[in-house]
Amino acid sequence: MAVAVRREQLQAIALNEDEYGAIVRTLGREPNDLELGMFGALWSEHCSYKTSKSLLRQLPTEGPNVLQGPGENAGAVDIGDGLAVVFKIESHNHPSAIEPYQGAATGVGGILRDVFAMGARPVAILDALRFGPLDSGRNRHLFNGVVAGIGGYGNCFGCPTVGGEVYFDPAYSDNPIVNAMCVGLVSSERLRRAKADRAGDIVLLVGADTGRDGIHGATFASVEMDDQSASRRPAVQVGNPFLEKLLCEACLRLNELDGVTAIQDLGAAGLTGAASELAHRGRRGIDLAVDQVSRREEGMTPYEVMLSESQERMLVVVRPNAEAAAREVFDRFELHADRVGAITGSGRMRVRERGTVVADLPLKTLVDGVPFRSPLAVSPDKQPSPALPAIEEPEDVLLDLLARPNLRSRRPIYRTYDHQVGDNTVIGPGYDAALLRLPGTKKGLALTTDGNPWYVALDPYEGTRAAVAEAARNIVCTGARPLAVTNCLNFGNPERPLVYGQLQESVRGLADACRAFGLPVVSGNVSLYNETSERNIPPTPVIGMVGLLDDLSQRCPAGFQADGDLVFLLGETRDELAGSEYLRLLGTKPEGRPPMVSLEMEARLQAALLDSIGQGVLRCAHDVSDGGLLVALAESALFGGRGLRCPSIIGPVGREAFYFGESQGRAIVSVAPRSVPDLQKLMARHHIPIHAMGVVGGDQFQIGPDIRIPLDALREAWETPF
Amino acid sequence: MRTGIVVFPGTWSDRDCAHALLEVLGQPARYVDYRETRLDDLDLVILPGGFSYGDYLRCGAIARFTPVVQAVTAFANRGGLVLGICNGFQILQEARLLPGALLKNASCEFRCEWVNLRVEQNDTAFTLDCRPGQVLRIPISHGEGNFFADRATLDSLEREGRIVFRYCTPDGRITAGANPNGSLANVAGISNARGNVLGMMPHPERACEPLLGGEDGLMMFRSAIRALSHPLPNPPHEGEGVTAGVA
Amino acid sequence: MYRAEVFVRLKPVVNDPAGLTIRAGLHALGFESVTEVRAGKYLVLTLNEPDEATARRQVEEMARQLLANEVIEDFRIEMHPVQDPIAVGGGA
Amino acid sequence: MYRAEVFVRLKPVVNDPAGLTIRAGLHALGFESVTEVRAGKYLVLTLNEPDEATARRQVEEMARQLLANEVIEDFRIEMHPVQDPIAVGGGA
Ligand SMILES: Nc1ncnc2c1ncn2[C@@H]1O[C@H](COP(=O)(O)OP(=O)(O)O)[C@@H](O)[C@H]1O
Ligand SMILES: [Mg+2]
Repeated sequence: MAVAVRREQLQAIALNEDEYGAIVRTLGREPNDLELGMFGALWSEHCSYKTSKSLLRQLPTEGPNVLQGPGENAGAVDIGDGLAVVFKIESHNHPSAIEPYQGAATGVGGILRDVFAMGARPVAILDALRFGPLDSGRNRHLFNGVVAGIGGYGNCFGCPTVGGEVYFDPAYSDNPIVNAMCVGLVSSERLRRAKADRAGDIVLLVGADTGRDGIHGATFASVEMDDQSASRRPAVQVGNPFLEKLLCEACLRLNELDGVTAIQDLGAAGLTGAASELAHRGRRGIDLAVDQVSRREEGMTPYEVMLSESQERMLVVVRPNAEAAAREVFDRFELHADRVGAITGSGRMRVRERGTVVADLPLKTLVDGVPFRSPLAVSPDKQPSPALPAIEEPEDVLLDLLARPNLRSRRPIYRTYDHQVGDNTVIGPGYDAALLRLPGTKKGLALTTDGNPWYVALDPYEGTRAAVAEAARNIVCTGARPLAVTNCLNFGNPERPLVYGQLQESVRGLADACRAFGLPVVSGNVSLYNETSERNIPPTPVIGMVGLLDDLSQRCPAGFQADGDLVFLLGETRDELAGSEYLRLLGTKPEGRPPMVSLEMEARLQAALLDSIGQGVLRCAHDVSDGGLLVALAESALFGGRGLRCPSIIGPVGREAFYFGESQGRAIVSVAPRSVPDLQKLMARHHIPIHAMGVVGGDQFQIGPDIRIPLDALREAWETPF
Repeated sequence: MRTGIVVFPGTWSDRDCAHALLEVLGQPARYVDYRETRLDDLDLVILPGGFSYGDYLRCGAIARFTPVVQAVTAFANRGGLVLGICNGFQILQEARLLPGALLKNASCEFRCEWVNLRVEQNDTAFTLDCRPGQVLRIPISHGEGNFFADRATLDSLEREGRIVFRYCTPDGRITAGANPNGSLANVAGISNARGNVLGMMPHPERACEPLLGGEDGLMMFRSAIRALSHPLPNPPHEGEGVTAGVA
Repeated sequence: MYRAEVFVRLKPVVNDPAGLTIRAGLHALGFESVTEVRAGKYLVLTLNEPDEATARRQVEEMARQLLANEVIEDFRIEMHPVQDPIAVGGGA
Repeated sequence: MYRAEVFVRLKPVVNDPAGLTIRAGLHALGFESVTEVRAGKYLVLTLNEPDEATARRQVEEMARQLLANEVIEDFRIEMHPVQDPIAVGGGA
């Protein structure tokens, strides 16, 4: 068959002719339609990382505590007491753009499965979201649907959603970003890998029946959306969190059994992806009997069954003598399990339908054989900072800022998420990082996601470093030590040199920052082709970070705690306004250099914070980020329900930059009067600039002569509904 | 106090209840599978929160027909203590052990937040240790907790003093603003006539440790422990559940 | 084989948050003429049962026992003879 | 004044977790004859609109824009002339 004849087919599965050539060469023959479909799925950007893999090699992935780095369903880090924390973040942008509720819901479902496939019980979900402005009906529909979908799935499943972030910018209109992170716990020696390394093992498919769902969802997530996508229905699936809950409990029980070799969730590329990765990780082969798969609909072809992305399905690989025990577990949870195949020594994936072989492919080629793409890259040029309009009435600016969709309270969102189930939520959503109790210990787990999109848009390298720095700062403000990183790289169409340049720079920044902080990247996800009718999203890396607090009794809140406490600004303020919410409020063009991160300075600030929290010097700590100094001070006042009195505070820079600039490496802290000398000593030792702000107390928020706002008015602005 | 914590497919606060009883209160407790039919080793049976059977069709509608609910009905009619929390409350209503129904929240949104409850009756097994009018801080977490009953039923609940908790302001006032879900008369929890069966939307098992934000929930479990040492009076008249049961 | 359509609706005395929210949404979209919306359930069952009367009696039983909650809901049933299931041949 | 009944159901190819779970519940109750259950929405609207054709056109618009999610659902509409609202005591 000539390549030409297949052009349409290739287009449908988003493979190019070189890739087709490579397939024919390694097979020594033309693949049949099923085989080609399988290649299409596994060689898709989504599954193969063909465009990003070479860049991702720069990331530091090792560390003394790393139990599992990238390459498994999720990463895992040792946290002592025989426990491992397992976590990963993943995108579901494209499905959410088509059907926001189900798109977001099944995104949560997918990341939960990644975590319990590792044998870990999911203990937290975080969601990082980006939308266009809500004054457009379409954007509001997406926003409402996505938030409802995340809650709908997580709440029913019974895993608390304890954090995340939401940003709004016109550049995300029609192409929302929906990233979900899941964190789980497992005893280290029970940590499981999806590696089928024993020939003769039996392969069971458990959970939902297979329907014609999301066929080529993997490729779908890898091609830009045209206006027809909205009618490409197979990509939309209806999730079943109830079934997922039963699957999870069953998998956790299986994880206790001997003779269970591997557990693997079915995600992108469905049965083809799960089966081939399982077997290839174990350097074995796999035989599948496609006719043994229970179907939701009649008349499904092997192609449809092998490529269906029906949700809530898992592959379980067991020794023959363990099948009965496994089936007991499934029966207990009223789960249906089909015996669909066996692990072989062949190194190939053989698919049979009623005995006849319908596909026969070498796993190495299928899983690892895709030729990497390295498109042209032009690195984004850096513009000069914009001329500054004169400051308006600072009081009005502050109130306007607090009411901005990007800064106002997220409570209307997170109160629709169960953030408490599990009885471990010590600090829930609404502050800096969330803090969970580690059951049975006095330790705490700090969790956050961060990624200011405007900094990255102005300078992908600096912006991505800033995202890592802010995530770490959020963790540190609770008193916890940053442990490890997961990340989701949401970018446009990499075939456009500018976009690929952004990706290159962003990954370089991610690698540099993680190295500087000694933070291994243990998992992640890349979502490219976030492009809608020619418009690309801004580069949007999202950093998920996990930290450890050795003693929860030492945790540090973000709100003012007691009247009379003294408030200080730690860190250095520079003359940086580009990329700030303040400039967006004034409507100036987004240009200039974003706040620069000195990783060395940032590390010193964080060490200083950890020291002072560890020594019980601080009453509260809150990182200074979006909105700048005054917004951070106002937030701590609102968190604590206490006013603040500052004599006129004059910084090393102009008033605008001092009040509203977003220089990195800063935090505000409050201390009891008697602790001031200790704080000063500590900051001196770490060479951290310290700047007195004022005194906690009263029902006013007062900054010198410029600002005098009743706390209630401040709260009213901050609690503007979405 | 020997407690049984019922686990339906889709239940999730079973583990939180076990944590509160075993670790915080140091009381014996075991899980009860929804297929079990013998509860005679137990003093208290908890129907915990969650999404039994995904809450598909109606919250609690399918769980109500499981074998364990028949057993719970008999257990309640024998005077055993039964506490239905959130989804458990919905199941008790579907099983007609408690009157009324729980509709979608007036906001049509799920709500997870701390609320204030005014104790209206301290003669139930679960409120003995409370002062009448005392305000408890306990979280809610539900999308369908909007209490409804027809006039006659609501009147009899009021008359018989079976409205046990109402949503209120921190200082104990019953206002619309303090009502998180649109419940009639701010009803957050009710009991049967005999006072041994209580259904409530809020989650006391989430309010048992200062570390997690409060421990008012302990009052309810401590009350139950005390109730068991002073058995409740016999029903003044036939209360719900005595004849009602599973079809 | 019979197809049963079961229409479940809230009793008139029961207030209907979903209905109110939908009405508000419709007004926001400019459909002022809508004075009232009531939200109910529409269940479609396929029964493998040759006799219509029997099938209907069964469905009425199902509705009374499970599909509707008489405390707050009414139901109505329509029966139609059919050949095929809905999810083409599938178990639904 | 018109009453519009809008019947919203998942497209046949779409997975219906609610329907599957309800079917399992019915089987547990002994209703073995049920081979399939599909769960949908039943919306009853009251329109203050004299002309039936106009009313129907409006309801079709509403269904397309809000009542049904055409990515995964189909809908059907029935119109009836009526005198009074449904809810007693301002339920809706
Ligand atoms: N989509 C969301 N889901 C849950 N929690 C959220 C979400 N968006 C924001 N939050 C929470 O609101 C708080 C403020 O968010 P954000 O301003 O991004 O924090 P920060 O600036 O400290 O990173 C954080 O605790 C965050 O976890
Ligand atoms: Mg912060």
